Amino acid sequence: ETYKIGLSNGWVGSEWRTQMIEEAQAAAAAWKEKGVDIELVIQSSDVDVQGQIGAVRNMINEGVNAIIINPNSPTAFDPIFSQAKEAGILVIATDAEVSSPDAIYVGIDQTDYGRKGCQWLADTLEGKGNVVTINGVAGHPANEMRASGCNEILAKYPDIKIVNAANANWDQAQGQQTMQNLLATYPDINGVYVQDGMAAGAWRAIEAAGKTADIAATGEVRKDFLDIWSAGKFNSAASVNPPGVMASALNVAVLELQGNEFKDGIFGGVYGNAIFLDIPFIDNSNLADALTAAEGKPGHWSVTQELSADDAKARFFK
Amino acid sequence: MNRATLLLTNPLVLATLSILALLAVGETLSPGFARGDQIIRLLTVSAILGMVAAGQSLVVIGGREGIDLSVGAMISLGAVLAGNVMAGSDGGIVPAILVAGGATFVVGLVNGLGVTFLRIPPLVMTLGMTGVVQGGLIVLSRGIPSGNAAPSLMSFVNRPLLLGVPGILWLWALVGIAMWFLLRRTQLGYAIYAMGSNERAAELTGLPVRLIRTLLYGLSGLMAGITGVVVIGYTGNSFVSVGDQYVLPSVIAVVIGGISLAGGSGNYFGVMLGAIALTLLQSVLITLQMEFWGRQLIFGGVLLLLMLLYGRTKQLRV
Amino acid sequence: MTLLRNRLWLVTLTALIALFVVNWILQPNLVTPNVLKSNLTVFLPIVLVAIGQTYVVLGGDIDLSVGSVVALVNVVTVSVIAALGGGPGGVMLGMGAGLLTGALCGMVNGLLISGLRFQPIVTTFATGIIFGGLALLVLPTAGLPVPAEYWRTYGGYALGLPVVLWIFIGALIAIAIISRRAFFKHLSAAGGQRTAAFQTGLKVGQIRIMAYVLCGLFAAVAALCLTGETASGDPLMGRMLALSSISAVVLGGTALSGGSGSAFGSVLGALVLGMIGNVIFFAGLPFDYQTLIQGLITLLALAGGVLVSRR
Amino acid sequence: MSPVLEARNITKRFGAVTALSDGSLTVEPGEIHALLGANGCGKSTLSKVIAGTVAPNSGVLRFNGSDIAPRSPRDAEALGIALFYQELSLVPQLSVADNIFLGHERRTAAGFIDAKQLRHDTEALLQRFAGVAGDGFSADAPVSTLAPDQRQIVEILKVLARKPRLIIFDESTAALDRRQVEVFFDILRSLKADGVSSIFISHRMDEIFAICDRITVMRNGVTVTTLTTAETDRDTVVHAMVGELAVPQRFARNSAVAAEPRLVVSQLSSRRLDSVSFDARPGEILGLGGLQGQGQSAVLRSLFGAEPLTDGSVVLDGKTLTLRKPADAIRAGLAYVSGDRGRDAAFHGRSIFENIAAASLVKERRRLVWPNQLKQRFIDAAAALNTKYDGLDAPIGSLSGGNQQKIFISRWLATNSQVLLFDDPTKGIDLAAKADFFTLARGLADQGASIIFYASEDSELLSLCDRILVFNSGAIAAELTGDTLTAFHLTNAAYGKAA
Ligand SMILES: Nc1ncnc2c1ncn2[C@@H]1O[C@H](COP(=O)(O)OP(=O)(O)OP(=O)(O)O)[C@@H](O)[C@H]1O
Ligand SMILES: Nc1ncnc2c1ncn2[C@@H]1O[C@H](COP(=O)(O)OP(=O)(O)OP(=O)(O)O)[C@@H](O)[C@H]1O
Ligand SMILES: [Mg+2]
Ligand SMILES: [Mg+2]
Repeated sequence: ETYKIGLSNGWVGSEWRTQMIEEAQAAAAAWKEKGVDIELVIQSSDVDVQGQIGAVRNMINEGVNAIIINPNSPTAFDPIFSQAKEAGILVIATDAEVSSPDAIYVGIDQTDYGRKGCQWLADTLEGKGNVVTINGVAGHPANEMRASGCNEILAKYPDIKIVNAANANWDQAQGQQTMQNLLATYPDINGVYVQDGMAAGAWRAIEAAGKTADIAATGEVRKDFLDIWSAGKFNSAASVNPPGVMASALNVAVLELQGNEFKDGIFGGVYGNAIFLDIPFIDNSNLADALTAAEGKPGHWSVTQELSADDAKARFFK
Repeated sequence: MNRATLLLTNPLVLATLSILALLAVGETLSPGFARGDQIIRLLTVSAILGMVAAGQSLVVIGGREGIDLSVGAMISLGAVLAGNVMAGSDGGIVPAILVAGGATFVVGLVNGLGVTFLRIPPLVMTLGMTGVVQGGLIVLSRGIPSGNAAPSLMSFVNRPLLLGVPGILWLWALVGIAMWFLLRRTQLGYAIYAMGSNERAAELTGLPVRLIRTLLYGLSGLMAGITGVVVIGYTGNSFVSVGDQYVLPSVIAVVIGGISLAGGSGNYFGVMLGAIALTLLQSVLITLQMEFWGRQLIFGGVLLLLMLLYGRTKQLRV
Repeated sequence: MTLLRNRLWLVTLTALIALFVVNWILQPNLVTPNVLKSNLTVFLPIVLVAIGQTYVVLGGDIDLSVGSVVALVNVVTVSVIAALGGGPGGVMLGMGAGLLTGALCGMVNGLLISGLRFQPIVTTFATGIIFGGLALLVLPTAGLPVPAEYWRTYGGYALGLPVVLWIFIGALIAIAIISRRAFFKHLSAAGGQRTAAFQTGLKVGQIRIMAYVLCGLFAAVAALCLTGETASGDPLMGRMLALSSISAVVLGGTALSGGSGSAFGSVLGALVLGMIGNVIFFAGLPFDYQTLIQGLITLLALAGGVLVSRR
Repeated sequence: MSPVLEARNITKRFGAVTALSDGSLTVEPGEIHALLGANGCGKSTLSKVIAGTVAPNSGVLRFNGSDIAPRSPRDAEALGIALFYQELSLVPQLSVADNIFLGHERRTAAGFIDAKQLRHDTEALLQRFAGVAGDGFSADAPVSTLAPDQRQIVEILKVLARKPRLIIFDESTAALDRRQVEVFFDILRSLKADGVSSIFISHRMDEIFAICDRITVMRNGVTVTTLTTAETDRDTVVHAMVGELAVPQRFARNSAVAAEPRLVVSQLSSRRLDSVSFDARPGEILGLGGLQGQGQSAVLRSLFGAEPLTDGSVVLDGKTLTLRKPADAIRAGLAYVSGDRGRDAAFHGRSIFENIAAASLVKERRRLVWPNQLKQRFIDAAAALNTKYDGLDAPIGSLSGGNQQKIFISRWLATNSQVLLFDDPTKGIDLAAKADFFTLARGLADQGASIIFYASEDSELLSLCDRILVFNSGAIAAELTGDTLTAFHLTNAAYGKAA
């Protein structure tokens, strides 16, 4: 068997994306042992939405069997995905859900990602205190979903007060600067909800202000941060958005291309086309395990998790 | 024009007034905003911006529509290289500075050669270079552990060194003095103003204009590289887009500082004030309780107001 | 050589043809109607934005806000269409509202820069932030699909030719008309030697404002095309358009200092930029080298274009 | 008959500089009216006020009997007033035709530019200067490719194309040669015949007496007098212009020119030069003459390393010089002063100190600058030329044109250079400033400097030089010394092959 699969990644600003593609490449190579040849067509560069649509068009013109995309917009791909479907191409989005009925989503539930982080925060604060949130890029769907998941949880606790919600664009330095300003403005912060790379920056600011003991804040899962977290004995926890999601999506794609049929009723999500993967969660109880897994890895390596072909088959296919 | 209006149209006075006004607004909105330690943290952030803006100033003063849009990519390059070279050890700081500064100096020189010898408009040359450096970074940072800041570098940037003031601020003060000396007490400084004011006349007084202009872009690269080292000291580790957020602010700080984008005028002290004013503005906005879009409107609006105060071009009818 | 001086776009055209041939070799099915149409659909927005940017640059100014204008027009259009229930009338009104928004954004830029004499780079950076903020106000997160007829029409055919081709042809006609109006000369004069244009009695202020309005309008048309391509609203759309449109303008032989150049050249420049992306894609480069190679080719093209125009 | 134009008590301040404190002018219909005065006395400013380019602070303008207040050049043009701008109002990127009809394009019914008509009208206008305009002068040529005199001609035609009732020609002959001036004068006369009034501004006294009906003289922003040409003479006019100052007319030649040449130039060749050889001695003022653009400036610039040479050698004090860039020449002891100060010399917006310092820093290889070590030297250099300025820290723009030029000469005096290359340095500067310059040049020569001096005005060459090389088509056509140093010989040699 031979399949040509297009991988489209529209942003290269982080090592997470690199790891995502590398893991997908590894997953494709692993299929060889099962006698399946996979030729990957990779587009990975900083593009805007229409640039990424262009890449998808090129993949369609190239005649791929499936396209796996980390999309730059949830809604903008509807027309092009419908064209892909007309051409008989399987489209799977990962990392961010898409509205197209002609594609499916394989990845984590970003709303749940937010819920998990804030549930931990609420539990840690025992349901009361002043909380600030530092979010990613305003208007970005994943960010909005995470924020809404978090808010949904926090709203259940009347004694938790969200004193400020800022945006730091998923940028570590901006996260640090924002946290600094928030600390200066609100001397009595008890908890912080912050995600991804911004969390490392925020924690740096908390450390600089000498408040590591007083504040509970979510963190992130790159090895660098895990080390500091452990060394500084932070009161932290983090949902994991594993870079392996694309590899998982690739496994699902191959199974589908091989003619397997999806189980009934597995689709859900905002647009009803999503199958969700588990979200690993790291807190002080399993931090040591995560550190063991990260041993020997580079600093930017992120805790990951991949749904193997066999597991995927068992979970999602008839 | 009487003395009072003359004083009020002086960029230095205006920038100082803006700073005081922003501090007052910040203090009113959130008591404690203008506290000593908070001001020092704000100055730390300003210092980072101020250092890139130093190189930017030189390029702008040198005229011929001088502008360096590649400083962001070069900061990232400097940060990634420095992180890898020092790899978390104090002994690596000096080599890190040399490697980061050296590499970005060379990239800057290439910008300069393109601008002077190939006569490519600076906006275009440095924009194109941004793409190349970013691409290079993606190649470079793959697989190589993206390094860590050395502890002393981090404490130099984040902790008090002398008289309760962090080393970074002393460094910035030093940069300020060095810039004054360069511009007001060296032949090179006189030449920069001369060629910014009238390139042809500068050539006819024997100044090696092309050489100097090439050097200016090199210096801008050097400052960006050193800023990259400082940034990694600030954030602890580096990633490929860490410098992006400094590009346009560095240009704006230059303009707020009273340097005409037409070249041949202005000085670095104004730019230092401009960097502080801009950082303050961003901080005040973060402490404002409002939606992201509202902050954007205010930020844009204040920039326009600053333009109204002293960014205006000459009237045609005099 | 004088031929080249007045027809700088010939050089760009040569580059375009070369890239096309390389693309063709790498992608044998390139010259089929569907693939060509598909490529034109991808390139059209940047082509349109670059045309508008040309007029601003010719007048000696620059517009860094076009990307945000595109986003704002897009969200205004989809919001109006949605508010009016998505009927054909609603679509028309939505598009009208979009065009009006684009023109207004251009007008604001023009009034600030020409009327109040603000510095163009920083000013359009600031208005870009403001327009982007407004886009987020109108539509906080991506969504709000447009009726299927909208994007089906955009992606479909009319009178035997793809609609995108008609739009492209319309744009070429528009620039041909503009380039033969006195306005075009006056704009070149205002950009080439502003005092001279003023002393000659030209209404320099109005001319520059007009250029910004044109730029806003072309950005709006680009946004309507993008809306047809993406079938929905996205407040973060178009963030790279400002810088790439400037690259396209320069590639097309228009001087950034103002006064000389042509919108037709920018069309070619935009196509060159798009073809570079295609060639990178089909060359099958390792993914981590894609950005670097694209950056290098773009820089070389920019440098080469400028160099040839200097000879 | 009531006057066409009456300007009364016009005042204009530019920041701290008062350019006009009482500018007045009355022009009769069909008159050619000269406006005369030293550099910086406010002629151009008054012209621009009349043409709507500059907003006056106070004063009254009457045109054809009614009060006017043009708020833009557009307004003035609508009234029938046009101005030939001293610094020209052309757009280099546009063609000759586009420039001439800019803002007045003929349109087709559909509103497009009527390219055919435009070309036709342009060619009709160009016809007037046929034969004297030089090569490459066509309707399609971009103005950026034109020589300075050709640009002035375009500006003249542009003004004419507007068909005004009153034209102000602000130094419209500054770059024109004799034949071109003749054509221009013919145009002036035919305008006069059509009842069009002209205001003619020039620093060339001969031209004024040749063509003007009346002369208004300004001094320091004030109109001092209006004279009828037929009833006055040169001396009266000069006295009105300069006030009490006496103007020396002839400069004694140096009898003590050394025998040994200091500078030996052989076989200089380049794109614009054809095997030029000569030498220059200490104490000598060597003139370069001939029609404009025959290679005089090219020689000076080449000697200064500012223009590439294809062949030839330059020996100074026995040493062969390598002149790849101006710095080489400067360090060898050469200095170069251009008449086109705005383009070639001024660091606009910078202080007088910085404007003077640049050359000294290069010559002395001063890496570090301590202003106090240099100030006295600069003050002395400026004083040698009677420069009027407020202090070394004042911006260069606060000075009038003539005083600026003195600063740019001081720039080189401060370097103590021994070979001075003057490239039409008195272009557009007034008589008093010229006199200061001549006295200085002679003084420097007497102290042993070698001066090579190109002037577009023959009278200046004849009154100052010890020897004149006459250029034609990039080569030396004749050398005038002793008895042959006369206007007759100079003109003869200049026109030798050309006419
Ligand atoms: N819509 C179009 N379709 C085809 N060719 C076009 C179109 N618009 C412009 N052109 C051609 O592109 C070239 C560049 O246009 P532009 O008008 O800017 O150049 P130009 O130098 O002014 O040419 P011209 O002398 O023909 O007016 C011209 O030759 C023009 O005919
Ligand atoms: N735009 C300006 N800004 C400041 N000062 C100016 C400006 N224009 C003219 N001046 C000053 O006003 C005075 C009069 O200048 P003007 O150009 O009218 O003199 P002019 O008589 O035309 O001299 P010239 O014979 O050198 O052309 C000068 O001192 C000049 O420096
Ligand atoms: Mg044309
Ligand atoms: Mg004048």
